[in-house]
Amino acid sequence: MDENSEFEPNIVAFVCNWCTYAGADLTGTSRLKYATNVKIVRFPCTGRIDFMLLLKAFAGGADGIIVSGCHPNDCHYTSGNFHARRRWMALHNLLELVGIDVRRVRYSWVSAAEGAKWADLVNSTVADIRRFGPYTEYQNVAKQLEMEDSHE
Amino acid sequence: MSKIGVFICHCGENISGTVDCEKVATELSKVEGVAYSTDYKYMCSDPGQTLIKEAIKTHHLTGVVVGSCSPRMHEVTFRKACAEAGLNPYMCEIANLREHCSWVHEKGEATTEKAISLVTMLVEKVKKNKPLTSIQVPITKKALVIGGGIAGIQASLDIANCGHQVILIEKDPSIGGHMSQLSETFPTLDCSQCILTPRMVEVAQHPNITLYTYAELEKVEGSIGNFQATIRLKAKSVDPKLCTACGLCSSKCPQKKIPSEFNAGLGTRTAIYVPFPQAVPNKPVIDKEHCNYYQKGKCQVCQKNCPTGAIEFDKPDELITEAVGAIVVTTGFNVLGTDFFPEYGYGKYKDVITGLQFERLASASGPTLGEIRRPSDGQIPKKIVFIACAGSRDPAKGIPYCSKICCMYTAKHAMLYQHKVHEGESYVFYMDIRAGGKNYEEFVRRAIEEDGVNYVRGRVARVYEKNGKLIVKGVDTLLAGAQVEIEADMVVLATAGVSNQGAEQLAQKMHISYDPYKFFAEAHPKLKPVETNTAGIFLAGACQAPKDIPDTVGTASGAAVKVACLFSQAQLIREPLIAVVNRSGPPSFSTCVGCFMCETACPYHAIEREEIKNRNGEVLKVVAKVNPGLCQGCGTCVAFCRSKSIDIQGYSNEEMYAEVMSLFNN
Amino acid sequence: MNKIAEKAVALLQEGHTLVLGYEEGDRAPRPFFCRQAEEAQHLVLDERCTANLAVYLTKPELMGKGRVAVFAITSSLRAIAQLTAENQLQLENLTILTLTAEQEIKTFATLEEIRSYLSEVPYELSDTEKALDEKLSAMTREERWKYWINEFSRCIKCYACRAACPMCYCTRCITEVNRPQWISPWPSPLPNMEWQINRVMHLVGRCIGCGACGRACPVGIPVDYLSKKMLQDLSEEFGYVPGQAMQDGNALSTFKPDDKENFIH
Amino acid sequence: MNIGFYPGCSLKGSSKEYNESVLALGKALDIEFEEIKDWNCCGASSAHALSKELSLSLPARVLALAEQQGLKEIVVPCAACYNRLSTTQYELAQNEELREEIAKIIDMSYKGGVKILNVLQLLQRFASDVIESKVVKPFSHQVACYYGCLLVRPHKILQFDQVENPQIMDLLMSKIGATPIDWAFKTECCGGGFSVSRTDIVSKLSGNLLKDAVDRGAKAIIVACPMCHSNLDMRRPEINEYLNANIEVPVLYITQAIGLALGLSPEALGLERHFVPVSLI
Repeated sequence: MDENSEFEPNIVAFVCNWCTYAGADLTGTSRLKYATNVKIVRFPCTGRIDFMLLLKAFAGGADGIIVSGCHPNDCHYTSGNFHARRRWMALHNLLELVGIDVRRVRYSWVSAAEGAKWADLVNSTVADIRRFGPYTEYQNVAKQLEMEDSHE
Repeated sequence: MSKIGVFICHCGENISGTVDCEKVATELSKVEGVAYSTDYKYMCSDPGQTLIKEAIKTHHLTGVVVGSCSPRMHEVTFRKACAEAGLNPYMCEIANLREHCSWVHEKGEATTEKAISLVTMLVEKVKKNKPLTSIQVPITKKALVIGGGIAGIQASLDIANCGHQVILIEKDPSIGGHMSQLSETFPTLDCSQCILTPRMVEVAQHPNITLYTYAELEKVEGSIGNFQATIRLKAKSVDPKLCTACGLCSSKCPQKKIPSEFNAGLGTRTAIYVPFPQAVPNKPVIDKEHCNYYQKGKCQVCQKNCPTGAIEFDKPDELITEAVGAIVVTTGFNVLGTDFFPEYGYGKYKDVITGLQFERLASASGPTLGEIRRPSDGQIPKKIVFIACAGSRDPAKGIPYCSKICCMYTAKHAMLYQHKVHEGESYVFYMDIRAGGKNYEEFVRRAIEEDGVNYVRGRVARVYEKNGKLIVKGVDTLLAGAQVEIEADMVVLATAGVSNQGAEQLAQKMHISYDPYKFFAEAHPKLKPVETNTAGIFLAGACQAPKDIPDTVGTASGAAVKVACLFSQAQLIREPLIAVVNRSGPPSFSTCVGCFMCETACPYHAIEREEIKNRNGEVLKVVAKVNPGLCQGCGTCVAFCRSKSIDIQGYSNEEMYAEVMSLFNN
Repeated sequence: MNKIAEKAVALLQEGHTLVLGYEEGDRAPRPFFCRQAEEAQHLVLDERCTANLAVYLTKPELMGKGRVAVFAITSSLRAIAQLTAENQLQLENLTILTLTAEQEIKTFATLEEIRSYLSEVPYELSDTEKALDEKLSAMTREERWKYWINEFSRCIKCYACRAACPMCYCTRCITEVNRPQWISPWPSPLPNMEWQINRVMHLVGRCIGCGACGRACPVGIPVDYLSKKMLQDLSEEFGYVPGQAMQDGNALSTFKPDDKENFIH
Repeated sequence: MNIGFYPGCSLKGSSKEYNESVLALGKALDIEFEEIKDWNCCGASSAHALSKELSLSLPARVLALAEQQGLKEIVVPCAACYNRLSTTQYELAQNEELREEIAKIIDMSYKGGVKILNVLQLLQRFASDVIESKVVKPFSHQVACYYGCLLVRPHKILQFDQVENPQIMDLLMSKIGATPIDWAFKTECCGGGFSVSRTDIVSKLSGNLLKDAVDRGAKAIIVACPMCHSNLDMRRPEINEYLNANIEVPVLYITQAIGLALGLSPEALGLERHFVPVSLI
């Protein structure tokens, strides 16, 4: 067994109200089980999800992040997810450039009908992040700021 | 200072079965700003709601978090309860402890810990929430109906009879749609035109209905209550005010061999034409693609012969814009094209025809005046084969769905054939007989038992011509898969019903969704069958999926009621969850710098430009402004704005930040 | 008198209240606000001029109310084109001039003229930028992270990168937003990096690649590399060419239904 | 680049002339074939009726060998082999568990990277654009292009041509000067696997389609399947007895017809091996 097998990652999921949030509701009504590590934050649309919230989540101590919304062409607002996809493309590229561990950000499309997909997504993300271990690399740099804070 | 009330619902044992609800309530009472925290068996019940209301009053709560089922379930319930106790409803948030926690995790500490986190997140959010008031939008009480088939006719009449104005547009020169092409209708065998034409006339004469034929939707802007529809009135080349419908022009037109759309290609028409004798309006139009004048620059025979000088060549299309409050889409369906059945020889053999063509043969107003005659040589077919499911329920052909109407019309066709050709022999190849509907099964039985139609359960593999006969090779699965060969004189294919041409483009113009087969998607397949996901746009008839006439008329009336409900309100009350551009005092007036890059990010064209002027009327600054009637609250602009000058009510930057960061404070 | 100066005198006589250009500085030419005809003799314009004068054009307190002329180098022209597309400049109130490769003074009347002139001038990374790019691409992710955190640890949060950038014209920068406080105001590696990620994300589809941010950094962090690299990486995907601003929206406020999504599971 | 070649058993036995004509035509069109080393029978016509594992293992081994040999594409002239190999490819791609199971049975792993071509696809790729210019003796006859079952069905797996009315053979034949007839039996069954056990069924099925072809004026039947060829050619006496007729129309592989048009000798194309004499030359 590797040393991280007992590690319980802290994962936050940013999802849209219409597809993925409803999909996760369906996971519940279908009584499909998944890991407890993921907490869902509800947004009206993936288009609303600010990239800064991803950075703040990592700084706060998240080990992994799920971002998910409606499949292309299914957006409740017709194009919010298309805009979000572009934003993620740019962000993904930039995070890669500065050496942030982009494997810890999992983008997905989960529709309101894909309850099982949501459970799979959560479980596979939790398994992946367990394998990667805690994101101490980022958290240590964040702590530096807290220490400076306390010196104020 | 916030005073938040926390209410943890057991949901019977649905939540408390795996979550320690008491512990959640106790832990939450320790969170800063929580003034009251409790748990209860059924929070949504009357006593549960009373508990919340009492607590709001007793503890002067400034916010409420209910840990219960999904907000998609009871957010409205609890917000209403809060409002009744005097708390702004938007100061109430729901933590999803059931669908997102108790139902998906095993009983245990981790599950309870997660529940505590979920409630804490919402407590932190609600501390930042602001009271909001709902938005009132005026409603233009005029409806646009797109498509003048039976669905559009019915919807228009119903809305108009409720006392509201209706604009009905139809792309063809006449209203009537496919129903006007039908001979008799199942299961009563009453003549289609006899029951339809009075309705068509009623539409034309109704004081509340404005009818535009030969017109198509160009674009739609705006949103529920306040759409702006731009309509293209295609040039008819005939001034309807001068035209007396004498018919001289058509009789003189030298282009006489154009396949008639109305007769499904079995008859011909002229270039200046009225599609059928009962057309509404009964005024001709010139089909530019076939007109000698438009194509070759000379002819003008119609103009020379018109006694009233009604022909107006080279008049351009006209674009008009109408303000409407609701839209009903009734654009109907189509039948599959020719290249779909190489194995059945459709398009290759003249006597292999579609069901729609058979309707025209059987119709008294059709090319054979109601006699069943083969298109190839005009002979009366002695043996006729009907093939059901020609394309439908055939994933290999890309159409896995059932076209729904074919079983019934095929039975009707066979019956009509037997009534008209007494000594004739008819065969129907079928997969199953789907005759669900009032008096439908009885109708099919009548065809089989009284009229002697031979029903063969099996598929047809191939149709080919030999010695002047159409050889139909198929299988009879009730006879242990015996191969059957029938030498027929005519073959009728019950071709699959498919979405109408241009359905996809129309859907995109209106921002409504559609399925993989380009049929328009209803907001909910069962509970919202005539609504779309776009508020204020409704559906009816076969543009959603193939439908028979009773279903079509039913949905049309349903859509009409939805429109009437909307129009019965003085104003539209909308949730205030919309974006707002900040405003401040001089000299900046707003932190918006007016780059207007948000304009294209908005899917609803809700971003407007506002000029900020001084007392002398000089423009000091141009900043963005969100039209609250158009904004649907997706928040794409919020995440896009660099200076954070736009924020969205109910999901504001501060609220979301607090919600996310609460996860990491311990 | 050189022809730049002659032209400046003419412009002032025509009623311009300000001619924006360059004068000789200690090491290289520096920006020069020429308001009087007699100052015009100081004006120079050659390949040593690198400061992006477009940054001043969005500052009304510097521009005043009168008519302004600007001697623009290529990067300034790119910035002017982008700023115009973003409604920040009214070209009718500006006289824009440049010195062509043939050493002729060219005056632009419309945005289209600027765009067509710029379309002849290709944009690419400089050799030093390419070298840095190679160095970073050869690193593992962990090494890149260490490299950048080390770089950002030297940042003193002076925001010179922001002040020098012609595209950073917000009257309230996100760094000044405190509800919520997205970015901590004091210098520390993490908020320093967060600021740079914000800056670069805000420049996606807008950065014109002039490098003013990098030159302005007093501690020598190659911040310009980030925005230029993004410009290069995403230009093909988004169809953005510096100086050829899109007519409607920009790379992040528009989309294609078939944008790539190989990173989405 | 070399293209892999899987002859299969028929081409080494009863349909030697198909093998000869494919290779001869390949030479004339500069196609380099590389035979799969140590290939085995694909199991066609019987294995899939006996055991699913067997019917997948045999073709899977062939595919795995091809992959090991570094072949990206293989041509499989026999329609039955083409069908079995393609079916195996499809089934293995759908089901990971099955893939592992079969890998254990054959003790080889197949990653799925080999593209399978039938002879029509081969000709479409390498001959379609060039044959017109290479024709020296136009094959100016009315012909019935007969595809049979195995080349086109099931469409879901093979994804080849129009399933009910295939066209590719017709197109290729037109290019060498032939006139394909329009007929309804292109994809009817010839009786395939009953060739030995139930000649009465073969006579009926093959007879019906031969008669229709001749009635519509075909002077030759063109095939791309050894089974079809055997039935239409070898079983001619039984067919004629069933039809009570004397049908003498020859049956040619498409590779033979094209070979003739390109001026190859009848011997090189193995035409003398037919039961029904090829009198067209």
